[in-house]
Parts: sequence; structure tokens; C-alpha cells
Amino acid sequence: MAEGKDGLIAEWEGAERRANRPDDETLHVDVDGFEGPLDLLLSLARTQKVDLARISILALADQYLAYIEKLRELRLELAADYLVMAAWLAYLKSRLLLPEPAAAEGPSGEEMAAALAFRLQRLEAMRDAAARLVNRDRLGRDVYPRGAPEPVEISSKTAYSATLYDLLMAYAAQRQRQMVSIVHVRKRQVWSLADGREILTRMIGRLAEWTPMEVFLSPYLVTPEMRATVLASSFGASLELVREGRVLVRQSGAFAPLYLRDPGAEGADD
Amino acid sequence: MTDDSNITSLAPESRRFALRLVEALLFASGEPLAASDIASRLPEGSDVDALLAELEHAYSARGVNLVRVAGKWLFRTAPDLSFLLKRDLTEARRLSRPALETLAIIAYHQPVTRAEIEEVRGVSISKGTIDVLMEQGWVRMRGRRRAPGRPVTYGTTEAFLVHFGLDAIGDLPGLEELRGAGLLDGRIPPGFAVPEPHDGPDLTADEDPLDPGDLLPSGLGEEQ
Amino acid sequence: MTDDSNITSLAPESRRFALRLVEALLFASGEPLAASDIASRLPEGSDVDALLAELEHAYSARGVNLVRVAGKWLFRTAPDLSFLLKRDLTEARRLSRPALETLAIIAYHQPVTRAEIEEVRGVSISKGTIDVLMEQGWVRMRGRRRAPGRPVTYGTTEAFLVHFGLDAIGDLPGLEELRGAGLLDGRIPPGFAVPEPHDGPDLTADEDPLDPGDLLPSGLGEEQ
Repeated sequence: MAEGKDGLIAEWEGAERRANRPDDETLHVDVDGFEGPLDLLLSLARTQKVDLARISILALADQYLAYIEKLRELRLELAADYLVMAAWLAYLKSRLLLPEPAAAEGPSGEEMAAALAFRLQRLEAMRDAAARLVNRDRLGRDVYPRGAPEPVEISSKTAYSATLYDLLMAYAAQRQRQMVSIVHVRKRQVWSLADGREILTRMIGRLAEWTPMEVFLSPYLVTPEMRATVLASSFGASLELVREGRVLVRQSGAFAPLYLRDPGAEGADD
Repeated sequence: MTDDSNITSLAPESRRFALRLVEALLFASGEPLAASDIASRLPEGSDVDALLAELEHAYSARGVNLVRVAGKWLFRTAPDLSFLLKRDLTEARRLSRPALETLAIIAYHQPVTRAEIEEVRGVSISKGTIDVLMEQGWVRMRGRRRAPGRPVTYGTTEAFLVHFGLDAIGDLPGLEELRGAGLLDGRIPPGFAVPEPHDGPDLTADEDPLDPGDLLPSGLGEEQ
Repeated sequence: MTDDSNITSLAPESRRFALRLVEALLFASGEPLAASDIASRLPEGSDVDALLAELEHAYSARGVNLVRVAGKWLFRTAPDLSFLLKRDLTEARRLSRPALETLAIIAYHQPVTRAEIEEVRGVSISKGTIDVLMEQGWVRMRGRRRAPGRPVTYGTTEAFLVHFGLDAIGDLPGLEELRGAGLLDGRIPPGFAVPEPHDGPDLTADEDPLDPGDLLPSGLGEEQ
């Protein structure tokens, strides 16, 4: 098939043509190095040694059919698309040789021939273009850029910015936190059992009558947040004093007021 | 080299300084610089185009030339010294014939789909062929054709222009003749519409943007 | 550049070609080349030293110079243009919250020691935080507190006033103004006060001057 090789392609592809394309080996079966029927047709067309625009499609169809016939005589396995092309060309040949039917459907034989010629021209044009492209002065192959470029050195400096408002907000927020934490400490002031016991012990001598516990604790229940801790500690302390026999406790029902009395005043109202 | 190429002895001090700046910037860079990049490093009001033209001329007969590629400027060695420099510099990987033809078809027909490339070549192309071109940085996915199946459209990159020494895609060799012969046209018979290759970042009327996943490294798989 | 630097118009064809080749070799090389490396690429009998000397002279007034380093030759951007290859990126960043809080405390409470700042903040501050403020030029070391351990006292600078648009440190809003601006909320416990800052150059009664070593760059490390 050497006579079919395109001069331009041979220049840059040469003998490596077959060896150099492992990537599409699986996609088609080479017919003696051809990439499909169009490639084969293009090679055959070149043997006519005329401008592709003026090529005889009829002659080309004959060449192709004869070539395929020869391969089949050699019992070569042919890829299906070569046979499809052969069938199509045989059909095209008949359309070109027979007079066109009056009411023909689809494209005429002439139009089909023109379309094939166009495709061959276009493929060849792209091959020429590829050859011209690849033979340009290519950067890194024929011409070279600066071998040791001097990179731009970037030194970065950080300029911080903040507004007066940011500053004041940051200051106020911190001082506010500080304030809150001070209040917090006071709120967590707790009466211990000992505190409750001390207050109760001090009061006990004066409790001749049943007296609600809240009454004599009232001086200490000044703020709502103190109420719970004062009451709880005092109640706990009172139970302890009851156990020791130093005070009497009475309650008429759940959550009713607690009354305290000095046991020494016993019988005063019984 | 002619006498007027002796930039600095003829130019007034400020112009001479500007020329030195442009020369240094371009010389230091391994990559093409846009005139606007250069202008941003020069004194206010410098005529960058004139400075570049002067340098281009001054270097035209030297061992190193100033050339315009992909609309940007680059110093590179003179082409006629190629054979002397080539020896120890590693040669770019040779492209297979299918890859090269595919590249040419993408360049001249862009934006183009895989099916259209196959129609021109008359055979199917393997996925690997386009991948090689994309890895090389010469081909990119542009968008998706507004057509059934939304096939991906391919086009060339700036690196393609730089590598092949083209200032713009319109400078492709033989483009005029091919266009005149109607060979850049898809299916319509010769002599009708005259498409031009389009490699701009903006999509053409019949292209949609790529899908988000298309640009992922593994997203190359389309049109299975 | 002087007239004789116009290499090529004066040199005969072969010398001109050799000069172009040397120029291209040096340009494209990734590393400095010895004269012997260059000689091996030139036609037999070329006077490499003379060629290099001629190129060195030709480029001496250009944006790029041919220089000899460690016995080898390379092209390098002219030293006076080295600023072109540096880009100062001033990155504008907002001050971090800890830095801002520390700055605010220094501003209001100055002269103030690090321990006092930590007392107001309720957390310890890293050395870096004050360093950032000092690098920025907003905070300075004023003196040493006349107290056990003699801790360094900090205060603000004139640059601080300029940046925050204050005429004097006394213009910092006081307690009532902060409350009026809604920055402090209503209930202020008795005894809570916003101090009157002092940023004058003169030391306060309980400050001693800094020790001589304090102002050395490495002298920032105090109060370990």
C-alpha cells in the first residue's frame, strides 16, 4: 500500500504510523494500515493524481470495490464498515450509471457523489492542516522560552485596620463582662445551715407563741434571690433543732406556713 | 539588525528607562505577558504598544525574538537556531496521528463535538485521544451543544496558541483557503455558510454551559 | 549603551551568527553555562571569550544583563530593576478580636502592665498579641511599673491617635458617653469607672524609665 501514502503525512509520521497509536487499536481493524474506509478511499483517490475537487467518484468506487474484492480473495477478515462502504459505493455506482428516476426520493446520485467528494476533501484538508500545524515553530520543540525565568517575589505585609467604633465596642464589651461577673458573685451568696441555725438559736428564746418562720426571718428576706436560700437553710436548721428538742415545729398542710415555738413555753395554749 | 534598533542610545532618558523595564519584565517571565500586565508595572502614561513594537523590532534579528502569541508577548529563541538548540533539550512528546488530526479538527472547527470530529475523520475516536490533548493543555471542554443528548463541545486553549506560536485562532495556517473552499462547514454543501473557528471564552449561540460535574477530574467521561 | 554595542551591524556574518547562538543558548538554558559548555555548541575555532565579552558589553546598559557568577554565565534582570520582580502585597486585615480587646484596654488604662490587661480581660494574652500591636505601631512600651517585678507598662502611640481619628487620648469617650451610645448597658454598679488614660511622653509617678535593653528588637520579651 506504499503508493497510497500521503507525502505530507509520511514526513511527520513516517514508519511510526502503525506502531504509534495503541490508544485506538481496539476501535477498528486496520486494513493494511488504513483507518477506516474513508482513509482508504482518500488513499485510492490520490492515485488518480488529480485535484480532489475534480475526482471521478465513479472511478473511485470501481477502485475501492476492486480493492475489497482482492482482499476477499486473500481471505482476509474485513471489518464491517469496509463492507458497508463497499455496498454503499456499489449502490452509488448504480445510481450514477442509471438514469435518475423521475420522482426520486432523497438525494440524487450526483448529490451523493458530491457529498463523498466533499468528505474526502475535508479529511485531506484537515490532514494538511495538522501537518502544517505540527511543522510550525513550536514552543519547547523548535523555539524556547526563558530557561530560568525569574519569578516575581511576593513579599506580603499585613496592614491591620479597625475603626474607633470596633475599639470602643471591644472595650465596653469587656468591661460589661467584668460588671456582670461581679453581680454574679453576689447573687450566688448562699446561707449555710450554720447561718440558719445561728439565726434560729438567737430567736428561740422569744418564741412563746406559734410564730410563722417567715415572720422572724423577714429581716433577711430583703431580696427575692435570697429568699430560697434563707428559707431552705433555716428549715434545715430547724429540723436539727427539733431533733435536739430545742424547738417545736407545726405545719397544717403541704406548703402551708411553718410555725415555730419554744418548747419551754409548753401548755401556754394547750 | 538596523541602526534604529539601537534603542537606548537614541531614546531620551525616560523612554530608555521604560524600554529597559519592559525588556526586564518580559525577559524575567517564562510565560507570555499581556500588554496590560506590562502597563500596570510602568510609569503612568507610558505608551506600551510603542515600546513593545520598538523592542520587537530591536530583537527581530537577534538570537532571541520578541513575539506575540495568544495576544500576549513573549521572548523566545529565534526559529532558525532551532536545530542548534534542540540537541540537549528534551523534545516534546510526539503526538499520534489520530491525536494530531483530532487536534487540527478541534482547532479549525471549534466549538465541535466528538460526533462531529468522528464524522470528519470517518472513524470513531477513542476517549484516550481527546484525553491526551486535554492533558497536554491544548484542548478544553467548552460547553454543551444545545442539541439532543447535549454533547460536550471542545475547543482549544491559550496554551495551544502559545505552543504553536499563534497570536489568535484566526491565524491558523491555511484558514482562509479552507474557509473559502467551504471545508470548515459541517454538513451543508460547500459554498453556503462560512463558519469561523471560535475559541473565545464566551459560548456560541448553540452552546450551553458545562454541567458542574463536567470539570471534575473524573468528569471527562461524557458521551459514553 | 554605546555605539559599539550594536553587535550585529558591525560584525561579519559568521560572528553575528555565533553571537545570536550564544545569546539564544544562554537565554534558553535553565542554569548558568560555563564558557566551555557554550564553546562545545559553537563552530570549531570560535572565540567564546570574545563573544561573551561582546554580549556582556552589549547588554550592560539594558534591562537584562549578562553576568558571570561562579565562573558561569547567565542572563539576569539588571540590578536597578530588581524592584520589578518584587511585588509588595499589603494585605489589609481586620484586627483579631483578642488584639482589638487588648488594644482597647491599653488605650483606656494606659500606662498598663500585661498583668493588668489580663485582669480586665479575664484571660491571659499571648505575647504575639501585643507584638502585633507594636509592629503595627499603635502600642509602645512606656516604662516599668515601680512595683515588685518591675513589669513593663504599655501605652498607645501617635500613630494610634491618627488611625482612630482621635485628636488626643482624652477624646476617648468616657463612661457616660459609652452608656449613651448604648455600648454599656444601664445598670452600672457603684465603683465602676472608666479610667482616664495617660499617653504623654512623660512617665507617671509610679513608672520608672525602661531599662536600656528593653528597646532592642529582641527586648520585647519581658515578664516571662
